[in-house]
Amino acid sequence: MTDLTMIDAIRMALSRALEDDPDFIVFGEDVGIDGGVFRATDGLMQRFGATRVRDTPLAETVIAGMAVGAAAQGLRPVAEIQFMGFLYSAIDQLANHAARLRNRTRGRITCPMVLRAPYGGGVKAPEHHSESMEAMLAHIPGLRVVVPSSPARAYGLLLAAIRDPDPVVFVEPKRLYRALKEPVQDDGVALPLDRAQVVRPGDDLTIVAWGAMVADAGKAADALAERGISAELIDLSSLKPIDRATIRGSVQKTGRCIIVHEAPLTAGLGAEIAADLAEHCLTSLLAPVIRVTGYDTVMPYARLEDRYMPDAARIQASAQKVMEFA
Amino acid sequence: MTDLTMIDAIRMALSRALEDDPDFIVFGEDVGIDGGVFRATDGLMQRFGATRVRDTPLAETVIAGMAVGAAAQGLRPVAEIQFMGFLYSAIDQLANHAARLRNRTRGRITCPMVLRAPYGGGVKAPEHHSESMEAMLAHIPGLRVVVPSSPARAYGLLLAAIRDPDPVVFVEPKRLYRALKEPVQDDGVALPLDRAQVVRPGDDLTIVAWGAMVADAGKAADALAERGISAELIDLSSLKPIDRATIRGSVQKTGRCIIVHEAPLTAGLGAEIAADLAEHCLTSLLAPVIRVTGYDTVMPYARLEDRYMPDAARIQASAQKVMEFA
Amino acid sequence: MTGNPDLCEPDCSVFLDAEGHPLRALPDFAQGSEALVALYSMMVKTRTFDAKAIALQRTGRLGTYASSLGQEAISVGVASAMSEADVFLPSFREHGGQLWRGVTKEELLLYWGGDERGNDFAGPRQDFPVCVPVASQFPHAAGVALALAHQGAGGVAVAMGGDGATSKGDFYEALNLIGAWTLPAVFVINNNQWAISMPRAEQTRAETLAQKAVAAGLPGEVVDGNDVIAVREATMRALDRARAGQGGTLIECLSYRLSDHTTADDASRYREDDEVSRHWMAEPLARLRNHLVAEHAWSKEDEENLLRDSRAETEAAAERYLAMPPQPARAMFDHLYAKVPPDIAALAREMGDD
Amino acid sequence: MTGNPDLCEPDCSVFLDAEGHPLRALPDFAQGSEALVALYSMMVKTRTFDAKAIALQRTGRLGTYASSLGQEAISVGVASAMSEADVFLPSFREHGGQLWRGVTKEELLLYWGGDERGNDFAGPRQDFPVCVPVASQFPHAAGVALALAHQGAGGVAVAMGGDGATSKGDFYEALNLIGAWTLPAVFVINNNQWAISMPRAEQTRAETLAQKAVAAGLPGEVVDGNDVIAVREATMRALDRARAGQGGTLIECLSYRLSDHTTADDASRYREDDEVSRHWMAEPLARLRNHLVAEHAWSKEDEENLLRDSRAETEAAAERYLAMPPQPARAMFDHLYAKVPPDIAALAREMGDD
Ligand SMILES: Cc1ncc(C[n+]2csc(CCOP(=O)(O)OP(=O)(O)O)c2C)c(N)n1
Ligand SMILES: Cc1ncc(C[n+]2csc(CCOP(=O)(O)OP(=O)(O)O)c2C)c(N)n1
Ligand SMILES: [Mg+2]
Ligand SMILES: [Mg+2]
Repeated sequence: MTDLTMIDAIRMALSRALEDDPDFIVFGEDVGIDGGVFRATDGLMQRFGATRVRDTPLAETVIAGMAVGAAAQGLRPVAEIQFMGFLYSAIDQLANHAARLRNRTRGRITCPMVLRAPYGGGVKAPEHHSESMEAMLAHIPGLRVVVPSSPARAYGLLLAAIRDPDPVVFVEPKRLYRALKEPVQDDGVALPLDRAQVVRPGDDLTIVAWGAMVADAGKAADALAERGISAELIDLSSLKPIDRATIRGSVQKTGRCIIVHEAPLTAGLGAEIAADLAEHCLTSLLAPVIRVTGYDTVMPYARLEDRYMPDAARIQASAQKVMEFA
Repeated sequence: MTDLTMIDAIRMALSRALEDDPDFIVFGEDVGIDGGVFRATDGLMQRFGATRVRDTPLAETVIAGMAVGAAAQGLRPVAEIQFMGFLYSAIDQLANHAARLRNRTRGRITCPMVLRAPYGGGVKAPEHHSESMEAMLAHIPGLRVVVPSSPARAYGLLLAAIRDPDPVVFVEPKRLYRALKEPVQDDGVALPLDRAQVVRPGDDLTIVAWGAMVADAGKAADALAERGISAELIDLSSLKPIDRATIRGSVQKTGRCIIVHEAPLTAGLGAEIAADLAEHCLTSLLAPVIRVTGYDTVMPYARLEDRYMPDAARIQASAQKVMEFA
Repeated sequence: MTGNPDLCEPDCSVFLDAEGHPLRALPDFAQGSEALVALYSMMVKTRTFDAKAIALQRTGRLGTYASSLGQEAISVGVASAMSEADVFLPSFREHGGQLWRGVTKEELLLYWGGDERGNDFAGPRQDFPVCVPVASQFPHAAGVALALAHQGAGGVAVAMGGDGATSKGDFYEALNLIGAWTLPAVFVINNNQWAISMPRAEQTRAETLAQKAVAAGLPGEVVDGNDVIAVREATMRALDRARAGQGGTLIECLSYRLSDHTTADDASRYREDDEVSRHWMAEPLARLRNHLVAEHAWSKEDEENLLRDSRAETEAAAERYLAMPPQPARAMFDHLYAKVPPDIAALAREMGDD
Repeated sequence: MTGNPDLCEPDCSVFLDAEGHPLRALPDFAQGSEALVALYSMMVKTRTFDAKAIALQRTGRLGTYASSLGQEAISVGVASAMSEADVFLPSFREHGGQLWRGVTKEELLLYWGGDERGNDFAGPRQDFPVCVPVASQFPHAAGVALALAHQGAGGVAVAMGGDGATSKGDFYEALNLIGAWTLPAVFVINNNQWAISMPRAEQTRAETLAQKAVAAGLPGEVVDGNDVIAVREATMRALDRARAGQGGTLIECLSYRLSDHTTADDASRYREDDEVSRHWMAEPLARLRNHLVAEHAWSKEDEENLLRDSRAETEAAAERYLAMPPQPARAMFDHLYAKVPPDIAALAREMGDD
């Protein structure tokens, strides 16, 4: 078992899928000889050949639509969209086709495809390169949306996504690609796709986060612990479907909840979780549910990016507000 | 003042805009000689000429992108997307450009455009013709999203959208196009764009709805009134930005809230409203906030459509549940 | 020269003129009468089906329907050239091709009647259902072709769309991709001269739609779409190329939409009756029938039998369709995912069995 | 024949060969030396700017940057043909064209340094900022052209993109639209042979990118993009056509990306040094300099002065850029809407002035 970065873990999962089954194929812009702009597919073309790991022309609609057709006809495509900001052109194929093919053919044609896309801020990338639009995807019935928060989670969740019989958009927090290492075993074991993970148990308040925000929330939880506040941290992991039971259970215990995401506040996925609590856990709530999110504005360019991103300090401040509520 | 249907009122607003200012232009598929598939532009080409009311090739990306360019260069385009199910191809242009041009140029280039699209179910249209994806649009910072609930509201809100200096997606509940008539005056008076409308005052519970659901909610409110329950009905009208003050004020008074929309539950816009209440009105809430929505599945084909759509009965049942909560 | 009025394309492939006279030697398959009678019969059945579907819609028993009146030769010709293992990806006006491939009339009626079960046809299990978002089937065809190439059994993906579809980005992206990757795919355009109210001439400044293939470095060909022999022959050549590993082809079939766009449309708002009447002179059924009659391969009696059988089959299918109860409401959740999530399953249970 | 190695296109327009020898009579504007010296100077300034930008990026003082090394002749040539009232819609590799149009180096650095104020340039107020989502600027150009046509003052929209951009639906939809509506627009492709790691040959099976114009029924033309005279001359003709109401043109400029894709890229992973060296032989600056020197219109001293001035200007701009404090955080809300909604305004107030 070696210490791996998230990008290494992703590559390891892709390798294993390609090894396991000749029907798995990988395509996208620059995934071949270049190994992907983040190196997620580094060496895979060399190892598995240029028909199984293949560069596409620069055309996101056909990348997504081709994945639909290939999956329908028996291949298991894992396609890459280079950045989530360029995934908008693929939404039509996702919403109108990938997510519906099973339903509209009553199960005759299915769509076991994965669309990978790096998302989120924190690396001061050029404009349109730091988007977090997972909430839009999570609104599409029939789609799965999955996000890892660590190298090991990335390996297990990506394997699960790849093996799932339905279309999955796998969004990768690019800020974590190389930010930390952890031991990851190449054991081919997939994690469950539809389960949130309690990263850290606690009693006083629940923090729900995903992707890169889990680490920030963890830091906030550390700081809170020093002040005697015990936060339970949940890594949502599956943004669609949502593991409502785990969140409700936690909030029924703690009575307080904070939700953290990078995407803008309004109509972000945090709203769904808060709304679920407002319906199903109202009587357990001891304090307002606060969302700590990107602001309701266009993500600023690099110079102001830090001021836009939620961080441990903002999470902690909101947690304290929630704890002091009376 | 004559009694008009919503489609007539929309046409009247478009006519007035075209009359008022030579920079207003209308384009889209079949908006010319055919007058639009719903007749929203009936007669306008004949009256204002084929350069101002113009049929486009079948290409939604360039319809939206051309609107951006035309607006940036001083025209006031009002473009039509024939059905919301075909708007996905326009999202890239909306999110990456229309909604940001002002911000990213620090106000140098603006984007005063309107994209009209019929939305919603209830008319047993072919598949992909009954979508409600307003929540996706409402997640995009810099965009405005507006929806009318009656002929008079359509006239006033569309005029406001057309005159607004920012990009507006104007989504029209097609089920209401011809469902009812009301007096509409062609007075050129725009309604405020960012204000929810209290359609019917009440004390016991707040119902928030938009588009065609306002009528269903109204019917439910009638039925509730007969049982002595006084519902305050709010027509959200502006889905982005949201008039949070009006909703909060109402719920602070009534203590109970139900939100109604056609779109699927998860990550629908109802979540945002419920989440806002869970943060800002928690202590006022006497009962869980319930969302009465389309189910979390692909909208079924015509034969089961009625079973999917929220209706007065479902709203009423939820209202009763909320009233009986203890 | 084509047999169609107003549609003179210099390099249009055609075998029978509008009256059904051969303009040159017919291809092998059209030498005897058997294949042609089969093609003719399916075109007649398609037209009969269309008429019934419209009647059902007019009486509130079917949803909005897109007639293929006058364009029967295109999808029937295309489908007749395909082998069973090929994959057909239709738009919404290819009833004839679907019927040829083995989808039943009842299944088609179910689909157009607003019931997902119509897409679960017993026939060609790998074929795609009707595609409503214009041109979005072309990217699928690229993917299907990729899979077929991977499988190595010589299958070809055949996608169809309208003249309007050639303006949409999906079409170009997919065309470029099947070119770049040399995939076994054939894209067939039913150029019926109208996209709802937009005439072909306004859709694009390109003189032909076939020439759009140049953008992808692929061969493009114009065919008289009212001559089923020409359609089938061009498709056969394109399929051969694809099977030989030479990649994709774009085929533009010139035809004319003799009906309204759909039952929700009123074409008299935007086009002249004259134009329609003129195009009736070149419609594909009479053309082939004239040829068969001239070849003594078709009699008045044959015609009567065929019409009677077509109607009877269609009526029987319609009756079965009308007798079919809708799915229970909870069926809307049955195929959302392979594994239904717990909250959805609970909802379905709540709904019960009706 | 082009002056570029490996880029032999039969119908490529070129005036100077790779060594700077005229291959045929030069166009009027290139008869005297004045215009050519201006073009040469701007190309040199662009290259100097590129080098500085990369240096700033390497030392953490600028964001990811896309160099235009070796392609300076394209956007400078295009911009030099435009009139002030035309509208330029660049992609992200057209620094030279932006500088020619009047955007300042400081503004460009601000943009690439991650500050929106760089897009609020004092120069051509109607020009679009850099467009990062590939090909999405072409639909804007269609809209700008529509507005310009409406205004009737003879303005033309000129959009630029890369070889990769020609695979994207946006490009085709916009091209088809400017064709169908006969709009005054010129689309210029910088075919620098690479889209990050994808070589031109794999992007499409089309022999030229210019031939993609055929899909829209528009004229397409291949130009040696390392010959600024050819670029300018072709653009002038296309602008004339547009102003005369004859509609759009697609111009493919053959060139080569001598640098990495951006500062975030390492091209040695996917292409041979040899190929790059070979293309250095055809680069546009030496070519024009050789010609000017041969015409006695350029001296060693001129060259030294130009280089010195270019560097000084660039250094001064960089210093002003570096000295510029970032906007206060609340500026992220200032231009979200014309009228800031109350909750946003409250947020901005909370943030205060830093
Ligand atoms: C992407 C998309 N936009 C709009 C529509 C609405 N619509 C349905 S058919 C049609 C015209 C199609 O014309 P064409 O491609 O020529 O096919 P035809 O109907 O003539 O067979 C339109 C605009 C749609 N279905 N999909
Ligand atoms: C729609 C979209 N997809 C992907 C990207 C990421 N990306 C940026 S530049 C580039 C390659 C562009 O190649 P080309 O069009 O040839 O322009 P060049 O960079 O060579 O100037 C890619 C894939 C993007 N910016 N936009
Ligand atoms: Mg058509
Ligand atoms: Mg390039």
